[in-house]
Amino acid sequence: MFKLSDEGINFVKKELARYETKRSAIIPCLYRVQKENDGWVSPESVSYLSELMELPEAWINEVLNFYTMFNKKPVGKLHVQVCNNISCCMLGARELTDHLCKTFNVKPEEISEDGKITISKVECLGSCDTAPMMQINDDYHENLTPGSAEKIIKGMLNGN
Amino acid sequence: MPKITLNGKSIEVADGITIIEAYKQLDEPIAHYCWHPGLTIAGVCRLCVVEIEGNPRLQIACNTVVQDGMVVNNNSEKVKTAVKWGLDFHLINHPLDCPICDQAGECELQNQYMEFGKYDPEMAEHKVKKRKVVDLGERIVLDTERCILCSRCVRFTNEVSKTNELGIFNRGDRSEVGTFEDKPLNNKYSVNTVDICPVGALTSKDFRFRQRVWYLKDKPSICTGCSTGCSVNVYYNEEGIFRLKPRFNKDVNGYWMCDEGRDIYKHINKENRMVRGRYKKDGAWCSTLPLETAKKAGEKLRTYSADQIAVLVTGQYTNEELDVFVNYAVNKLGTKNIFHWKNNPDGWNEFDGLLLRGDKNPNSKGLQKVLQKHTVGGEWKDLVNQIDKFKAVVVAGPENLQAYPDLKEKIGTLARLECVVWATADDNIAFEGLMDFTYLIPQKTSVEKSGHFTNYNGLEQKVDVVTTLLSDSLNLEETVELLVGESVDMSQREKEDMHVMKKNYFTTERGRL
Amino acid sequence: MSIVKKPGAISNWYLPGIISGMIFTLRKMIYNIFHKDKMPTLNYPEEKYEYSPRFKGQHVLTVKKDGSIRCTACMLCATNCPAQCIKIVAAESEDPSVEKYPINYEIDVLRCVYCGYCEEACPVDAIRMGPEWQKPGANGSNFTYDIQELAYRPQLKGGIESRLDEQERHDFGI
Amino acid sequence: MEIKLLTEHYDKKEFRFIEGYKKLGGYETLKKAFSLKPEEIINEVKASGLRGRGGAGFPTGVKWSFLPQNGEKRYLLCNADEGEPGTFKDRLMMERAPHQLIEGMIISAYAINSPKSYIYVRGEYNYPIKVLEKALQEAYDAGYLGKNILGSGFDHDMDIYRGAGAYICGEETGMISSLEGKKGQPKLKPPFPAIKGYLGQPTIVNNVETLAAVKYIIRDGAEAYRKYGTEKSAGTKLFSVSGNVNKPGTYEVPLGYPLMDLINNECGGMKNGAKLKAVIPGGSSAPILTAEEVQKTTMDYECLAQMGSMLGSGAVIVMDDSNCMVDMLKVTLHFYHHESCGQCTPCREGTGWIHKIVSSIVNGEGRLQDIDLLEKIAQQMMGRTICALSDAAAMPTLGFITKFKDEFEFFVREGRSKVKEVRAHA
Repeated sequence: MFKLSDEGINFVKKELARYETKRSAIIPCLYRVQKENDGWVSPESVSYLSELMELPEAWINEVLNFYTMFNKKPVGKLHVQVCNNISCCMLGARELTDHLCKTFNVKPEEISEDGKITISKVECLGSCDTAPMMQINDDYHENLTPGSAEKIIKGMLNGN
Repeated sequence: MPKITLNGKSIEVADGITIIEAYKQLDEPIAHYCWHPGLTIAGVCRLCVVEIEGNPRLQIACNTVVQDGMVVNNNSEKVKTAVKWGLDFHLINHPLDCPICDQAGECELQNQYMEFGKYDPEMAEHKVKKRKVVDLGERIVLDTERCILCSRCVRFTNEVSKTNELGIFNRGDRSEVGTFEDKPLNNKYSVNTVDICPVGALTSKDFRFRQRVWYLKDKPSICTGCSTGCSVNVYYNEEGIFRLKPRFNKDVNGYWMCDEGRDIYKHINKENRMVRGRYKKDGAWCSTLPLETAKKAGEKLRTYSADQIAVLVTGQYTNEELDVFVNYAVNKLGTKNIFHWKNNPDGWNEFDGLLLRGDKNPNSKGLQKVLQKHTVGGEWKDLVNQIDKFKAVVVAGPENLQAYPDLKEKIGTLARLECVVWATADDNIAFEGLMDFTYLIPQKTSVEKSGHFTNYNGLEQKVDVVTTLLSDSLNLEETVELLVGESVDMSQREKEDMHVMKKNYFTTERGRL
Repeated sequence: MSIVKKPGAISNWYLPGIISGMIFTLRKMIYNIFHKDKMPTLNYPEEKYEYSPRFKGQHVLTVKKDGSIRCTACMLCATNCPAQCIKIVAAESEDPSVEKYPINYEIDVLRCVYCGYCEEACPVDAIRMGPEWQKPGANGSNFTYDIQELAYRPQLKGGIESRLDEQERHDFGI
Repeated sequence: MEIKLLTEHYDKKEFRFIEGYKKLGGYETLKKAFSLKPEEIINEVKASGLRGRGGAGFPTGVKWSFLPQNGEKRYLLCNADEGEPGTFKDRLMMERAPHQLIEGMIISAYAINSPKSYIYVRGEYNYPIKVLEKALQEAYDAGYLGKNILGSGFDHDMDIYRGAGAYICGEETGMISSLEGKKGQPKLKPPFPAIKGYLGQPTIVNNVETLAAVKYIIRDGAEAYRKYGTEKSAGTKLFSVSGNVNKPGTYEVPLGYPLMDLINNECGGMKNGAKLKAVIPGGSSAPILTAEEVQKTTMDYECLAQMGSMLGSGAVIVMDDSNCMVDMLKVTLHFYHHESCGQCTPCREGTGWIHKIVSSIVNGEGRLQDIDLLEKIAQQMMGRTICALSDAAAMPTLGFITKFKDEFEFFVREGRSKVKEVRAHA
């Protein structure tokens, strides 16, 4: 059973009071839940949040399912999101994704067996001048080649 | 009052209404799914497009307020093409499993495609597959694949029932309507979502697969589930009654009705009814025609003096019946001991804020009026207080026994009397507890008789005969006439009983070759 | 139609006609004894005539690959039936991809006029009319065929499989 | 020639913090603004000819004057949900000059008399959000936000709202829905947000660049701003150039600047000296321009509209002749299919449909009639929906097909690309 930390509960209370409507706090609170729930939002945590925020579960679930930055499935410790939009594709983003998937032996959007990495293809991340690029957890890594991307990820995996 | 021209016809409409309402007022055909007069405007199906003179872009009629002098049409080629393609967009991911779908026959997608469609599908790609047959609680089954995402049901739960269970999750053509984690949709008005669903995405478990809708006829009536008296349409055929749907009535129920009210057809159907009149003699039940039972009961009843007879009456009969009944009881039977039996006196005035009321009788107001007219009437507790005084009781019992959960207990009390004459439409195991000289007289139900019901608000509403399920049963008027010894002419009775058998009932009638 | 009688004495004599008839019969009989294979008549009911597969005779309910019944209980056949001889009771299936199936499907063949409208109305190729054409019965109820009879009677050897597969369903957009 | 108006101090690190910003003339304009009446500011912005820099190019001053004069609480929203593929100028502006945006917003809020504003930043912009949050705190501490700003009697609160990854939230009513805590689905218009927006109150939504530009209009005056650009497209614009050029990046040039000059001078020409094939001038929803068309294109609203394309958010995607257009359309349509909010049927179903058709062409399963069908569908998707996402998917489809029909036909006939091998990606 998922529960937010005390700090998290305070955060939720603060966010509820921060905006003009309680509903506006759904996105920040979901971010918080995702952070405390190993990078994804589980159905139980939605029920929990619904009780905590006193908002219908359907509203929270609608928001959760609408936005792509909330993960509905467990993700690896490293969530590698490779931009697969037009500028990046022109400069080899798809080849890069294929290379990474092959190297780390995962399927796109799926978590690796050891739970360490998820590679997903995402839409434009607003860094087209430095294509191809990827986002690992919160940070951007730009001007990649398959080799350099592999090196970055390997470095981070070993650092863990 | 703006004056506008729709498809070349000029019409004067009320201020501030939308073009689609003007179209409805004029009864001109216009395609639409998401717009529903009882809900807010979503404007998402994009089918009600119209061409407004002076505007190069097609506008949607549901979100455009009329202005004086507007010239609008929806029969130009441009609009027709847009509607055709709009329907095609709706259909490209809609499974064409109409043979299975329970909505077929009353499906808006079918109807409107027949009327406005392109008839030349060009979709060659695979359809998006979604979840089918999702169980949403006691009453609803959801098929997300068939859903056209008009959001009517979502708006209903947000705006009318205010329970917020439903939502549209995910986005793009992956959008799915549903409840969170398939939690049950068990609010008291849930089946309204089925009514407003233009396609077969939400279906009622109760009605699902029981009949094809084209086998059903419908007639207007009044729901007898509670004192609100919602206007309904009764759907029936020769096999019985299958469902009730709300009928728009701006004074009473708007577009909606509660789930409880939808169940009242069950006690009207033959399976639960008292088909033959019954009386108990020497500890054994005998059954006769209703007419005969009433005659026998009358003979027995007239052996008692007026003071020994009590009359117990429920608000489940029409004004006309009650008027005659009370009149005969007072003037012919001569008793002043008439008691009003209420289903739950404690929660009598309960109201859930939308439609449901604690008074589960359609005509309590009408009954009170009649009792006042004759300056009689008491409560159940008054009857209990003086019960030793009485030898016989005439009960104008409830038509819907389910609404009276204390039935068994009440029967236990009445069994202390020597003679019980009970007019009832339904049969119930509790009647077994009654003693000798009990007469059970089968009654007609609200769909089998015409008359008026007075709702909680004093509004008199007419009901007409919808159909006849049991032609032998009596109404309360006839019953009381027989009780006081008058005769009733049964020769004018409609003879056709409903057929219990399905379509080919001929086989049983054929016999041996 | 009128009978034209040739006038004359000879035609009033019966014997020549009878004899020539006998000769004809005798000739055919002898021919048939030696050419048994060419004999046009059948020894009914030991021998039965096989109609072409296109003959619209006895109804068959087709089955799917797994042997379950193809019919989806849409009732279009019953609706279309001019003789009102089809009775279907639908039920919810356990399998969500099937959703609905008939728990009861009866055809009263004595009422049936073998018009073939049911076959035409069926959107899923679930009912066909086959070449079988007769089946005696001693009682009225023997002529009300149920699912067992319509889909799995011994002559069908486990049922006739409908061609309609998943790909075709997609092509039809079902 | 690059003109550094907004981007003047972007290279200086101290410009990101309040001390450095003030040293370089920051918040001086705010003082000037408070000496003016709100109407004067609106008139100045109107006179400057500033048009929305987010994509639609609606005149900003006119938008502000739509606000009803009924004393209702007004909101100012800054649209920093930069999702249009190819665009990255707002990120740069928030990272390099957060105070410039904040100052522009306070001036704008003062002009429209709004007590509360939100900066809606897309969720992926983690770093810009951190920069902005810090800057906001600095501004509060320095008294530029809060009660009675600089003794002017004007109160203003500003907050940051982090989106969560939905392109559609860049549409103004979608953003309002998202800010209200709902799905980011655009709302029906009318009523327009200036009448009924956030929580039913009058709301003005402007792009980051627009709001930042307001500062310079007030600082230098409308006339000075009009000096740049053309008659109808005044001012400078930040262009995000990406693709097959030597120096992709953000460049501020006056509107009306020739596209070829932008590619050749600012961006250092085509990468590896390859041949220019096509340019998408305004983000992926703008119809594509062929190499011939590019030669005579100047970057302003009118010229691009005349070419049948649009300036959009100023995202210039340059393609050389190694790119297969069928493949590029597939990538573009995948985006719109993925991002359609699912509200209006033509968009929800149409984006999926055309994406599937183009995918099947790329997979070698295309039929010749598919190309005509694509055109038909795209035409029926145009102008049929609440917001412009449907058009945004339909316009490039029509553009790609009409201008590179031979490539599509080749692909259908031969089952392979005319340009290079396109492999199926997992």
